[in-house]
Amino acid sequence: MSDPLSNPTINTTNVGGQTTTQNIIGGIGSGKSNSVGTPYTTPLQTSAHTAANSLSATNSPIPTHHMINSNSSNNLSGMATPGGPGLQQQQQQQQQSTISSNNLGLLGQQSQQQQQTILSPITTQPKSISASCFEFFYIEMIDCIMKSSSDKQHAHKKLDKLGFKVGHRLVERLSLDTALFPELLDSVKFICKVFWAMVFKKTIDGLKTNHKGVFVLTDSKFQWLQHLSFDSSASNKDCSEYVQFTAGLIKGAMSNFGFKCIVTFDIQQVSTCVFTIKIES
Amino acid sequence: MSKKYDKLGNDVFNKVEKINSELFTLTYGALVTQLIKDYEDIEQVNIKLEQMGYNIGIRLIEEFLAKSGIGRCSDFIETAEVIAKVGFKMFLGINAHVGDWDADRKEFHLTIEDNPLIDFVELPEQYKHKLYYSNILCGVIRGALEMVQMKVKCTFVKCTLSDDTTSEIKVVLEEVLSDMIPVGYD
Amino acid sequence: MIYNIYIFNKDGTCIYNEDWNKKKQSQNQSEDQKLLFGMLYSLKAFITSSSPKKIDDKTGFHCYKTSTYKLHYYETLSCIKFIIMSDPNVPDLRDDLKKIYSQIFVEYVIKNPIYKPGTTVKCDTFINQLNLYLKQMPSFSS
Amino acid sequence: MTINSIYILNKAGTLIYQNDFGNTEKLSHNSYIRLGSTFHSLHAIASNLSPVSGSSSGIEVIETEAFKLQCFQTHTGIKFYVIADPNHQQLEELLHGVYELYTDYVLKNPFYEIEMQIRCDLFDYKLLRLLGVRE
Repeated sequence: MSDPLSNPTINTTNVGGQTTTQNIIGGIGSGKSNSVGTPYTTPLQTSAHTAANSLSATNSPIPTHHMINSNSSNNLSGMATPGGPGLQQQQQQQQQSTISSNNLGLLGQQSQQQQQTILSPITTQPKSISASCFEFFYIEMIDCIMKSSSDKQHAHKKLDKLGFKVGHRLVERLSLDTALFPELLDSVKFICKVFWAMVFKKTIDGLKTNHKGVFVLTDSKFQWLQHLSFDSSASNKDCSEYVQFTAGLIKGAMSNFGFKCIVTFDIQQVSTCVFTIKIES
Repeated sequence: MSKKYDKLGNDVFNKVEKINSELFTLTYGALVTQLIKDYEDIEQVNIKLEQMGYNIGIRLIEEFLAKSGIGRCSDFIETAEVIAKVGFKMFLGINAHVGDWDADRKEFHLTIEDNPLIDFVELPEQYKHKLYYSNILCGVIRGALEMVQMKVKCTFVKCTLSDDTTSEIKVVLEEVLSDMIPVGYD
Repeated sequence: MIYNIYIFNKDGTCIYNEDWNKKKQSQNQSEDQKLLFGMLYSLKAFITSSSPKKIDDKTGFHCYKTSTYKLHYYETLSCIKFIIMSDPNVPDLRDDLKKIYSQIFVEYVIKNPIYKPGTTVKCDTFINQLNLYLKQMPSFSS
Repeated sequence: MTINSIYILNKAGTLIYQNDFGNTEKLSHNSYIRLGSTFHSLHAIASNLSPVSGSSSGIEVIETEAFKLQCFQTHTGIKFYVIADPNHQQLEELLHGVYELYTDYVLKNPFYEIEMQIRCDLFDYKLLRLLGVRE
C-alpha cells in the first residue's frame, strides 16, 4: 500500500530514550470513488493516506482512506507532500492539532513540539487538555441542560443550540485558510475529516450523498458513547441527549460555510451514529 | 517536593489521551452564557457552576487516583502540591502554584497560569468581580477532595478576567472526614 | 477458583456483587453484604491497632485466609472497596483488583454518563468487561 | 525475621496470654484484651462468610503491608496467633511449637487454672528460647 512518493524517515527519540522510527509516508493519491451499486455515489476523494492498516482494509463499502487512524499504533498519520499550498497548510494544521501522543504511545511531549516546529512554524501551537477532562465535563453539562427544563424536547433544542454556537466558532478557527465560500461538497468533506478528527480524534467512517442536498455521515464508533452503557433491564434506552449536541455542532459548522441545514441522527447498535444533513434550499 | 510532583504531572499528562482545548473552551463558554440566560442573577450562576464542578469532581477523582497512582498524602501541604502539580497538569495541561499558607497550614492559594477555560474570553464590564467565570474549578476541587476525606471550601479570590493580575483560588480545609462507621460497630 | 466479587462504595453500600462457582446458596444476600462490610470495617481497625508499625488503613490490609477460602482486598483512597473471594491457594489478587478498578471500573462505570455515583452498578459493558477479565485469569476456574 | 507479638485466647475468646518481642511498642493491658476479643469475633464471622458449603475454619492468616498474622486454633478452641514479619514463612511451625510448650508447661502445671491467665515463668522462659532459636 506504500506510496512511491514516500518521505524520508525521521528518527525521533522518545522521551524515554527509546529511538522510534517515524515513517512518514504521504502522497496525494486520488482515491477512486467506488459506488457499490447504491443510489448514493461516494464522492469522498482522499487527499492523503496512511501506509499501513488504513481503514479500507476493514472491508467498509466506502474505500475511505482513513486520514488519521486513531488506533494505528506505530506509524504517524498521513502527511501531505507537495500539493496545493492551501491543502498542505490545512494538513499541517489538522496534523498538529490532532497528534495525540497517547494514541501513538511513542511520541514524547517535546519530540512532539520539535516535530511540529518542523512542520508548521507559523501557526500557534494549540493547547491540549486531557480527553477525560472534557468527557467528565460533557457528562455534567448534558445532565445540567436536560434537568434545566421539564420538557425533554425543549432541553434537546437547548443542546442543539449550544452545539450550533460551538460548531460555528470551532469551524471558524479550523478553516482559517480554506476557500472563503467553499462548495457544498467540500464543506461536508471538511466536516467529515478535519472537523471530526479534531473533535472525535477519528474521521467519519462513511459519507454518502444523493447529490440533491442530502448527506449521510456514518460514525461506526461514536466517541461520546464509548463509555455509555445501560442496565440490561432498563426500559428506557434513549441516549439521544448525548448525541444531540453533536448534531448542533454539524449545523453550526455548516452554517459557517454558508449552508443552512437540518441535521438528524440515528443511534444504531453498539455505538454507531448516522447523521443526516438536509440542506435547506 | 514540588519538583517530584512536577515530573509526575508531566509524565501522567504525556500518557493520557489528549484533545485540542478549543472544543473545551468554546463549549464551556457556550454553557456559561446559557446559564446567564437561564438564571439572570449572576450569583446563582456562580453557585450552579460550583455545583456542576462538584459533580464532576466526585467522578474525576477516580480517574486521577487510577491514572496517577498517587498514594495517601502525608499532610494538607502535600495535598496542595499534588493538586497543583499533578491534578491541574494531568487534566488541563497547565501549571498551578501553591502559596500564601496561613499559620496553621489549613488554608492556601492556588495560582493558575494560562487557564484554558478563559482563552479568548472577554468579560463584559457588568460581570467583572461578580461572575466567577471559572468557578467550576472550585467545585471540582471540593468534590474530588471530599471523596478522599477532606472537606474544603474553595473560592476565587482573583481572576484575570476581572482585570486582576493573576487567577487565584483560595482553598480552606474545614474538616478531615473519617470512614463511615457501619451500623452496630463501635 | 474465584467464587465471587463485591464492590462497596464510600458509605458502605454494596454497589456490585456477582457470584461464580459459588456452592453455598445464601438466603439473604444483602444481609451477607452488610455482615461482610461490617466485618471488614472492624478487621481494618484491628489491623491498624495491632500493627507493630504505622500502617495505612486503606492500602494496609491485603488478604486473609481460612481453610476454605481466601478474601482479597483492595481499597482506593476514595474508599471504594474491591473484594474477591477465591479458594485458599489462589495467589494474592491485589494487582488484578487494581486493574479492575483503573481499567474497568473507572472506564465503564465512572465514565458512564448513565451511572449516578453512589448507586448500584448495573451497566452492561462493565459487567461484560469484568467477566471477560476474570475469566481469562488462570485462577478463575482452576 | 522478626516476631512482634504472641496472643493466646481461651475458648470464650478471652485473652489468657500476651507478649511482645523486639522493640514493638507496648500497648495497655486493656487494649490487648480488646484486640484479643476483636480477633475472636472476626475469626468467627470469617467462617460464617465462607462462600463454600461445609464448615470453614476461622481466619488462619492475615497479610498486610506491615505484618503477617498467623493463627492456630486447637480442637479444644484455644487460639494461638502470632504477629510477625510479612514474609515470615515458618509461622505455622512456630505456633505448633508454642502449642507444645503450652501443653507441657501450662496445662501440666497443677497450679494453673484452666481458661485463666497464664502466669508460668517456665512457659515464658521456654517461649523466649523457642523464639530465640527461631530468631
